[in-house]
This record gives sequence, C-alpha cells and structure tokens, in this order.
Amino acid sequence: MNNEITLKKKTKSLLSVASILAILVIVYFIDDMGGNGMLVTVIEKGAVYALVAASMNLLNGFTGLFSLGQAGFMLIGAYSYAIFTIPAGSHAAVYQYFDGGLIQWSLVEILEGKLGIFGHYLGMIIPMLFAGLFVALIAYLIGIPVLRLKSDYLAIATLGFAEILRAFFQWNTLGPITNASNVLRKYAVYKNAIFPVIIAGLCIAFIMLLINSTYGRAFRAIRDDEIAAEAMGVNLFKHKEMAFVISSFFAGIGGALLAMFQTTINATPFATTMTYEILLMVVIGGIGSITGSVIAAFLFTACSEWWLRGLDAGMWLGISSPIFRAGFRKVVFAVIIMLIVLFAAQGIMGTKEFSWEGLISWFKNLPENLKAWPAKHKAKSEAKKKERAAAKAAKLKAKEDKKNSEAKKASGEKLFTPLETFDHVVVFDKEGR
Amino acid sequence: MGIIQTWLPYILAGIAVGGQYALIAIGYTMVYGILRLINFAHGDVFMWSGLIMIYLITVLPLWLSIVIVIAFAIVLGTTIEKVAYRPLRSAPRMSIMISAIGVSYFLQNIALYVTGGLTKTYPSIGFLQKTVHIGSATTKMVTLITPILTIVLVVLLVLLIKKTKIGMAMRAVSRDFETSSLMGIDINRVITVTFVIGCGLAAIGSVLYFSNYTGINPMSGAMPGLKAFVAAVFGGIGSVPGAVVGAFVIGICENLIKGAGWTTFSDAFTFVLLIIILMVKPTGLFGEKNIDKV
Amino acid sequence: MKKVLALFVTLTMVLVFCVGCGGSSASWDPEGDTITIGVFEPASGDNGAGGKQETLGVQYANKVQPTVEVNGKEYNVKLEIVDNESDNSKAVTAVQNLISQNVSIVLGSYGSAVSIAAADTLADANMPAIGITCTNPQVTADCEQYFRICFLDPFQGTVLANYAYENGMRKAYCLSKLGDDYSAGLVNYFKEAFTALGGEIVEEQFPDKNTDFTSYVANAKKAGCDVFFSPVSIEAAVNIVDQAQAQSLGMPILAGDTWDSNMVTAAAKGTDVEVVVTTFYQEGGNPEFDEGIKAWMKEDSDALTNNGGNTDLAAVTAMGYDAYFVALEAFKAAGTANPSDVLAALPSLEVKGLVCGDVTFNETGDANKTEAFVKKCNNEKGVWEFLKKQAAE
Amino acid sequence: MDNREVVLKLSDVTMQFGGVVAVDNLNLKVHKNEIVGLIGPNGAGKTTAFNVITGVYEPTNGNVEINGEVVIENYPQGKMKDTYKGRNQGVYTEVKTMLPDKVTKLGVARTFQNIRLFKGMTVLENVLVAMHMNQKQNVFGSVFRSPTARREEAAMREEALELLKKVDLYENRNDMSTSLPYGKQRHLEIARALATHPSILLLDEPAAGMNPQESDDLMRFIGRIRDEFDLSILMIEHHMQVIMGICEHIYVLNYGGQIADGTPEEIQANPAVIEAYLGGDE
Repeated sequence: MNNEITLKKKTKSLLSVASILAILVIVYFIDDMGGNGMLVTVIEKGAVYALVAASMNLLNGFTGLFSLGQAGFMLIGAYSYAIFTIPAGSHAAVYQYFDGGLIQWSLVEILEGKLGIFGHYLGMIIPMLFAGLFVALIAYLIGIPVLRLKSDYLAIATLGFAEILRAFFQWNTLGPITNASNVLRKYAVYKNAIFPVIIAGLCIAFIMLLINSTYGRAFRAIRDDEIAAEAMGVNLFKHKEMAFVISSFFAGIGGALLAMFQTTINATPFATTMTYEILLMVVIGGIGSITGSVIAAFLFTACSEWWLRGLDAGMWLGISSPIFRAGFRKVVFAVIIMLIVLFAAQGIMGTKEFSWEGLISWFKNLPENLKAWPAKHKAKSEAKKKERAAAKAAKLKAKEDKKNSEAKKASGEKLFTPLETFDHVVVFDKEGR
Repeated sequence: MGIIQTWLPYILAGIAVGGQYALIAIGYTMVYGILRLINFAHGDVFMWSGLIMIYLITVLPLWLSIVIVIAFAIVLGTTIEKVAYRPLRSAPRMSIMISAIGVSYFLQNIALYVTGGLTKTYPSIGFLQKTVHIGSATTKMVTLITPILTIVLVVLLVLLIKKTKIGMAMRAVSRDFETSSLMGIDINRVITVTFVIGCGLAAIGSVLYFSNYTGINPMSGAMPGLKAFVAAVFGGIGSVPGAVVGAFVIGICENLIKGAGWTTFSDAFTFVLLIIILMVKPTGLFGEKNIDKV
Repeated sequence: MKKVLALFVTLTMVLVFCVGCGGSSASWDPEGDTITIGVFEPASGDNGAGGKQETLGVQYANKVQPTVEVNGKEYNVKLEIVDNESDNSKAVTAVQNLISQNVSIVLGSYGSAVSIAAADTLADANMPAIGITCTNPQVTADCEQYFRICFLDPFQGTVLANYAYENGMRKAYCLSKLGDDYSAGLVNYFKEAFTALGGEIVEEQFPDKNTDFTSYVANAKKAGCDVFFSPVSIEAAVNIVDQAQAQSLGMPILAGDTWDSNMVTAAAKGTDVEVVVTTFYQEGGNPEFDEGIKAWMKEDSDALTNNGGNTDLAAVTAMGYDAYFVALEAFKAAGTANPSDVLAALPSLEVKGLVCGDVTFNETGDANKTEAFVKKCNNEKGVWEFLKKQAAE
Repeated sequence: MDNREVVLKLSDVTMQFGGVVAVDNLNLKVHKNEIVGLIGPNGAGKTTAFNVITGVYEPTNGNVEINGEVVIENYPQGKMKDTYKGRNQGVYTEVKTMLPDKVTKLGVARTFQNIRLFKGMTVLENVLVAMHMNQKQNVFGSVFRSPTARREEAAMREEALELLKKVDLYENRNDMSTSLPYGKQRHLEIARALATHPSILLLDEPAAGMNPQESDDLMRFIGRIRDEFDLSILMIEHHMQVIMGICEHIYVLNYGGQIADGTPEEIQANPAVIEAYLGGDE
C-alpha cells in the first residue's frame, strides 16, 4: 500500500515548470476569451485570499503567534495602493467632498508617460510594493509592544490594533488622503486574472522558501517550544518580529490585490469578520500547511461565493426547499466549519505540503485505498466502540471513586489539602500567605 | 455645577452601559480564569438571549419570559462548552480558540438565518423604559436600575466564590487545573457551573442592555462582547471585581469621549485602553501574576 | 513514462476543473422562453432590511406581470436574486454571479457603496443596470451601463435643507455613520445647502456596529440644535428614535429616504418624537398598487416577514416595483433581451404610468426628478403622513 | 584546592516567588572541564537554579559569572534588601539581566528535566535549529538560497549529521523527534545542546527514567563528550550511582538552601545530607 515513489530532481522541476506554465496559460486564455465569468472571479479572489491565508499561516501556523490583525494590515495595503494610483483626472470626482484630495498625481500615469506600457505596470507594481513595505513598517512598530504578549493576549491586542486602524482610516480629518467614509475608486486595476495569480504565486513561493530556510526552522522551533528555542540561542523577539513583519508585508500586498479585484474600496469591510474568514481558511487548509491554505482559499471562495449560492435562492443542485432562503448558505458553511474544527482538526492537508511524489502515490494508492476503505472504516468504528466502552468503564470507576471520596468526606477527611509549593509550579503574587 | 449639568447625561449613560458590560464581562473573566480561553461566543450568547426574548414575549408573560431567557442562555452556554470546548481541552490553546471563533461565527449565522438579517425590536418592558429626570438629565429607568442590580449580583457572586464549597473548588481549579483534578475536584462540574453563572448573568445583562438599546441584529453581540472582554482584561482577567471595575471604567470613558466630540474614536478608545493596559500592567488592575512552568 | 503520466494527470485535472465548472457566457437566447432579470440587493448586513423591502417590490411586480412580449413573442420573466451582504468585497462576486447566470439586466442595489463597487464589473460585461434607490452621484457618474430611477443625494440634501430652513430651523445636528458613504454624502450635501441658506451645522459620526446613541442625543441637546439630521440606516434609526424618546430630545429628527420604513414608524409609535423624512413615494398615491401588494403580503408569509412583519409600505418597495416595469419597457423598446441591445435602448426610454411617477433618463443616466415627498410620522397611529412635495429650488 | 579556571560562578543567588524562597543564597563554582553535581530532594530548587543561570528567571538577589564576567546581577537596596533573604547587604549594583538566547551565545547550553524537543520537527531539524544562531546569512540570502547560504546550510547539515552519529541517532535522523523512544529523546536533547557549541553544559536529570545499564552508558557518554567537546558540566541528578560515579564536586540543596558541598566521598559522609535524604521522601 505504501509504495514509496521517488522522482529525480530534474523530473520534478520539469513537472513543476510545465504545470505552472499550463495553469498560467489556461488562466490567461479563460479570462481573455471571456470564458465563464464566475470562474475567473473565483480564480482572482481565490488567488488574493490564498496569499493572505498563506501569510496568516506563516504567523499562526509556523511561528505559533496567534495574531488577528490581518484585516487591518490588508486595509492599510489596499489604501496605500489605491491612493497613489488614482488618475489625476479622477481626483475631483473621487474626493468629491474633499476638494479633490491632497495627492493630485498618479504614479501609474507618471510612469506610463515616461515608459509606456511597461511604465504602466511598473506604476502598479511600485505602489504595491510600497503598500507592502508601509504595512511592514506599521507592523514593525506595532510588533514592538505587542509581540511580548502571550498567545491570547496577542490575539486580542492585534485585533484591537486592526480596529483602531480602521477608525483611523475613516477619520474625517484624514479625508483629503483617505477619503474618510467614502469609497476610493478609479485607481489602476489589472486587466487579466493572470496578474493576481502571478503576484500571489510569487509571494507564496517566497513564503514557502522562507519556511524551508534556516529562519523558517527557527520560526517552527518557536512554535513548538518557545523556552527550548530560546535555550537553543534563537532570539525570540527578533524572530517573532521578523515573522510578523514578513507576514504583514504579504498581507499588505494581498490588500493591494484585493483593492484591484474590488475596483472600489472603503474601510468598513476590513473588520474582524474578514480576519475570521481568513483564519477559517487557514484552519480548513490545515494549520501549518501553505498548500492547504491555498487550496482552502480557493475552495472557500468558490463555495461561499458561487457553488453554495443556490442555498440562498431556494434551489440548489436541483433540490428546491422552503428552508433554502437568504442566509441558509452561511448556516451550512458555519456547520461545515464547526465539523472541521471539531472532527478534522488537521484540515485538508494537516502539516503536509504538496509534492509530486505525494500526488502520484495518492493517485496510485487511490484504488487500493478505496477498496480498503470499508475494512478500515469497520476497524475504526470498532476501535471507537472499544474506546466508548473504556470511557464508560472509566466513568463508572470515577463514580465509585467519588462515592468513596464522599464517604471519606463524611468521615471527616478534608476534600483537598493545601497545595504543596513547588519551585517551578505556577506561583502567584497576590494573596501571599 | 455647570460642569456637572453638562456631563451628567454622559456619566449616567456610562454607568448604565458599564453595568451591562460588567454582567457580560464576568462570564469572560470566569471562563478565562478557569479554562484560559477567550470565549469568543459569549457575546453571541448574549445576543441570542435578546433574540429569544423577542420571540417569547409574544406568547408568554414577562416574568416567565425572563426566566426562560436566563434558562436558555445557560443551556446554550453549557452546550457550547460540552460540544465545542470539552473535546478540545487537551488540544493546543490555539485550537480551542479557533473553536470559539467558529462557534461565534455559527451562532451569528444562525441568527442571520432566523431573523433574515433584519433588526428586531426588543419588547418594551414597561417600568424599565419609563423616563426619569435626574437633575439636568433625562433618561430611562433602566439606567438607574442597572448599576444597582449589577452590584447586588456581583456581591452575591463574590460571596458564592469565597464562601461556598463550589466557589472554593472554582478558585482551586483556576489556580492549578491539573493538581485540583488530582485532589478529587470534579473539573467538569466546576466548568459547567462557571458557564452557568457566566451565561445567566449575560442573559440578565441582555435584558438590561436591550431595554436601553432596542435594536437586535446578528452582530449586536459582537461589539458589547469585545468591550466586555477588554473590561475583563483591564480589571485583571480571572478577577470578578476587576471585571466590574473595568466595565464601569470603559462604559464611562467611552461616553465621556463621545461627549467630548471624539465620536470617531469612541470604539477605538476601548482598544487603545486595552493595549495600554497590556503594555503597562499585563495582568490588569487586580490580576494575579503567574510564572510559566519551565 | 511516469513523467508523462503525471503531467497528463495535472493537465486533465486543471481542464476538468475549468470545463466542469465552466460553460460559456453565451448571451440571451431568443429561442428560449425566458428572460432573466438579475436582482442585486443586500439581504444581510447593515442594509439587509432595506434591501429586502426593495426586493419585495420587484418580486411583487414579477407576480403581477410574469411575462413580457418582446418582438412578437411572449417570454416568461425570471428573477435571479443575489445577496451582496451590504459588503463591497462581496458585491463584485455577487454581481459577477448574476452576469454568469445570463441575466439581461441588473436591478439594484439598495445602498450606493455596493452599487459603485459593482459598476466596473458591469461595465466590463457591458451589462445594463438600473439603480433603484442608490442616491450617490458616483453610481452613474462614470459608468455608462448604470442608470437609475431615483433622485440623487445633492438633490435630496438640498430638499431637506430647504425644508429645515423653511420651518425655522437654524442649527442642525448632523449624524452620519463612519465608513458609510451614503450618510456621509447626504450629510455633506445637506451641510452645503444648509450653510448656504445661513444655517449652522454640528457634525458627528458614530462607529460601525454602534447601537448606543445615548451620547449622540445628549450631544445634540448640549449643542442646542433645532433639528437632528441623521440619514442613516434603519438599524440605527430604530435605536435613535428610542433614545430620543428616553432623553426627550425636544427637536424634530430629519432623515432621508432610508428612514421611510415601517420599522421607524413602529419605533416612533406612542412616543413624542417628531420624525420627518423625504422619500420617493407616498402611500396612497396609487391605491390599486397599495391594495394589491398588501394582499400579496398577507398571503405570502415570507414576504410579510421580509417587510418587517406588517403590511405598511416602504417607498423602496414601490421603487422596486417601478424598476421592474422600466426593465420590461426596455426589453420591449430594444426588441430583444440581449444585454447590449437593452443598454442601447435605455437612454431614450420613457416610461409612464409608474407608481412613483414617470421616468426618463438624462445624459448621465439619472432619472429626471424635480420633487421629493416629505412625510411625517404620526405617532398615534404609527403611520406616515404626507406633508408636502418639496422641490430643490 | 582546585586551581583550574572558574568558568561558572554563582554568588548569593536567591530566587523568591511571592512568599516562597525557591533558592536561598546559593554559592556555586564550576571549574573548567569539571563535572559538578547538584543534588537534593524534590522541590529543593535545583531546576530554579538552572533557570537563573540561563536567564529564564531574574534572580531576586545575587549574581552569575560566566567565564569570569558577571552577566546577571541583582543586589536590591533599600526596603527590598530586608525583605529578601539574600545577604550581600551594602553592595548595590545595577540590575543586569540577560535573555536565555544571549546566555546560550555565551556558551552555556542546557537540557530540560521534562524533555522539550521541537515536536513538529525531525531529529535532524532539531539539531539544525540549535545551529541557527551561528549562521551568518540574513533572511533574504537564506530565502533566495544565495551561494553563501547554500554553503552554510550544507556545512550545518554535515556537522549536524556528524553530531547525530556521535550520539547514536544517525539512523533516526529523518524520524519525527516525538517518535523516538524516551532514552533516545534524552540523547537528542544533549546533541541539540552540543550543537550550540557550548563550553558549559547544564544537564537537568539526564538519567531520569533509565535502568542501571542505561545510566552506566550515560555516565560513560557524559565523560566522553566532556573530553571530546572540551566541556564543563553542571548536572542535576537523582541517580546517586551516576552522581557519585562521575562528579568531581557535589552541591546539595534542601528547601532552597545549600546544606553541603564537597567531593562525593565527603558528601556521602555528611550527616546533614543523610538527614535530608532519609528525612525526605526520596
């Protein structure tokens, strides 16, 4: 069943290059030939979310930092990109309540004027990189105080920062730059779905390479055991800050791509809900697997925006039912997510990553696995039965114990004795003796 | 006198909303104290208590509705604990937090489906919504009742924790989970009781809160929940009096800020406060310092 | 061999994925027997309530007139409804969803931000769209595909300012929602018009998800204003009315079309809060329509729920009803339901006999409207009372 | 007297948690290439002493010298000096602290009482993490696999594999660290500590859970690595056989306080120690 497959390095590279090219060509032509609009939309949005989910996974899955600031960083990224690429001629219309705003030029136009079409794309790439770098800078500053906090405090503090950022971007005083509560639009957007796919692909490749580098190993060491990592000479703060900044950089790029995808942005949707959605993608894909995050991002987008829409509209897969009304799609979605969290905590990929060997052997073993499945299932259910029986026995015993202890209590024995104090057990400051 | 006249309405509003946050915050702080878990779903239990009230009041008398709402919140809270948290108790901390977020997402979406996304209006409970005059300010009766009721409930709760056997068990479990289970404390029972108390208080909070701010939609629980959590952190998580003090501080400051004209940042302020307290005194006002095992 | 096999497997997978989910984006098929109209409305999120009421109008119209004769052939009209969740990031996929369902025209949305967000996608597909109650000028400004049958914010803001000034109000407290371009925009136009008339403004914003309006009401009182202008969503409206009552606000509340909802009247019933709104339609303007839709809502429990549990009409419902007939007229005028032909027929379209008045479009695609209805809430009965027609000048 | 160079010196170290004094005025010296034992009943404060040395806890009083340099120091003044039991009154210096990773960089490596391996990693990766601090590439070089980075990575790998051979884990190099049997996990912890190129090694109960045969092997192993890597070793251990077998000098703690120190023979004859051990539950 477990026939190991090994491919030569050259073969693997060849396969990778071929499939990447194939995907790019296909994406390009589907969009170019005006193929299925929904498919293209899902590819675009999926690519953006794949990048953001991967960046969140770098932080949550690989460095063990439970950060919930992703939406806030995307917000900064989206705005930093949009502000510098709104054509000069559109400023008056976009910033209609702020006399055309403060910035009166567009990088895209300036560079296009000098360098032609190449300049046009450069004019998009530079603000995008700027968006990433600016977000990285903000993240660096936020990281200094926040990263000293432990798990859940970190989560709540990053979430708080994201909310503060959102209020800040909606502030009327900043209106001439951010357009306050009003939407930003007319900024440069890509023409073909291949653009977000390539950018997201490159960024995800960077994240993959990082994870497999010696720094990535240090990140994972921090995740597995902070104290041991520190004892092995890993500078906790420096590495956490590094992971935080890099992750935020990509969240910023993701935000810029999302802005392009949406063609208009305002700050309202970049709320906690968005972070939660990204987090759920990471969980579905598997915490600690970039491949999983990517697959989950596409699946999540396709399901929530496309395949399950029928659940809202009364008709799905040819089944029509009165319970299929507005909101049912989200209920189904929430149920699926809870099932995954509770019963398949590993998600789709666990901590495994994509490899050609894995894929081929999966296909090869598929028929056998399918055949073996009933037996396996039977074994599993039997194991579960046993477990249940054991649990029952344990419960009975516990009951008996309790009875005994109650008897003891009755006979005047204390229920619990003062704790012995160990040198390294949790020690409290207050309530000294 | 002039200053008091001007600011009285804000302070009153702050005290009222502070009391309501306090009732929610207790649930957060007690659960965190014992399970070390931010129960993200707590705000949604609060929202659901409000929703159920709307449906109940159409068929049942008021007092019975309130009783059933409290019972419902307790059942919902303990069920969440049994289904979503208990199986993950030995899992990494991140998993159980994700489960909490998942439950919150689930409860919100169910509410969205049931209500159809429409804002429902909370039934008016006659005497709570009566208008009263205090000096220059005019307000609802509930504004006055909330802080009194909150303080009475908190005193009862503190007595429960300090004087009864189950309270002692709760304190022991929050000290050291494993050791207390070795000492023969039924951990599951303690946790259930914690959820019962937390959710019951949240349900009472929901009656007071929604009598004051009458619109309920699926997201109604999110913001009060988050603020209550911040209050719990501010007061020192695990400490009941701390959570109450924190809630009043947040409620009053928030309204004073609005009164000062900084309305854009009234919500952001809560988080600024959170971050400041985490930087300066991570254990909060009354928190207990603990040292990690090595 | 393995190499080839693997490559083959990947390619087929990718292709299967594309084709399997694909299907081509063929436009309308005249040989079939249906024409699809896309309804792009929020059913959840901040504007869920309004979006649902607007959708109701379209649904009722579809019930009244389920077929249309185009070019001598009778076609069934089918509605394809998507939820844009009042969220810009969902709006693009939602409208794309409609386009890929081969709709011939898109109606909606309640809330301008989502309409603006969808504009580029509609333009890419060259899909005509009719905004029903999205009043922000930016919706149609740069989008040739977007038309609308309602008045605009600059108009409405001016109307409201005129009304306020004419009734002796000189200092206005303006409350808008942070991050909501509808209320921010309307407040802005109101401010411009009101200050031009010589009035004074106090401006504040409340954050997302806020339900506690105590301090805002207190601020308005503190500032000694004459009118409380808050053209925000229905969700906030209910809470504002409630707080205004609790603190005896002592000044009228003025709002725009969003507040024209039975939920507001329900909240104001039995209180002494004075609520005045401008709107598109006055109940009673067309008795036949009123009776018909009320009867329908009584029969259809879903519709009744979506209307907030009673049969009081919202102006947006009437507007939704009109929009549907405008769409049908467009098909007739185009002689086909091909999106691009419908688009070509829209600018010169003239529709009469609608419940909210006749519709013609100007060069930006906006309806030519010169008057808005001003209504006041009757606090005893909990219904709207027609006050007057107010013009901008 | 021992005239070898002193590599690790603790003076007046006191560690107090709230009202609990976990380590009380500990004075300890480790000479170059010496193997020193730290013994005492459970809860005597041995691990806490390790945590003070490695910078995990900031001592409430006292200082730590590594290779002749004071790296951690805290002599409180004023009201505090009466509160704490540390008795170096009159001497006040500024508080000096050091994070654990810096201490490791100074050449002090440690193992843990309750094994702390990186659970999500293979045996080889566990060792490679410990070498991370000595590599010089920045993150970009490392991500883009610059020639230097490749060379460094290759060298690290080679060294790690060498190390694994020495601790008998070469065969298991690609196994997950948690899948190893208990004894091998202890070996891996030591290998990982060695990979940081330490001059002082702190072993926290390396023989815990081992049978006599295994602890014999461990004794020989510790002696071997001391010679091979030129180490000075401070170890906590309960197996008297191991302690008496290889330690040159032994310190005995009880209830945080230091009750005796000396050669194994002296310790075995010390009445206070016998009292502590027979009176205790060990």
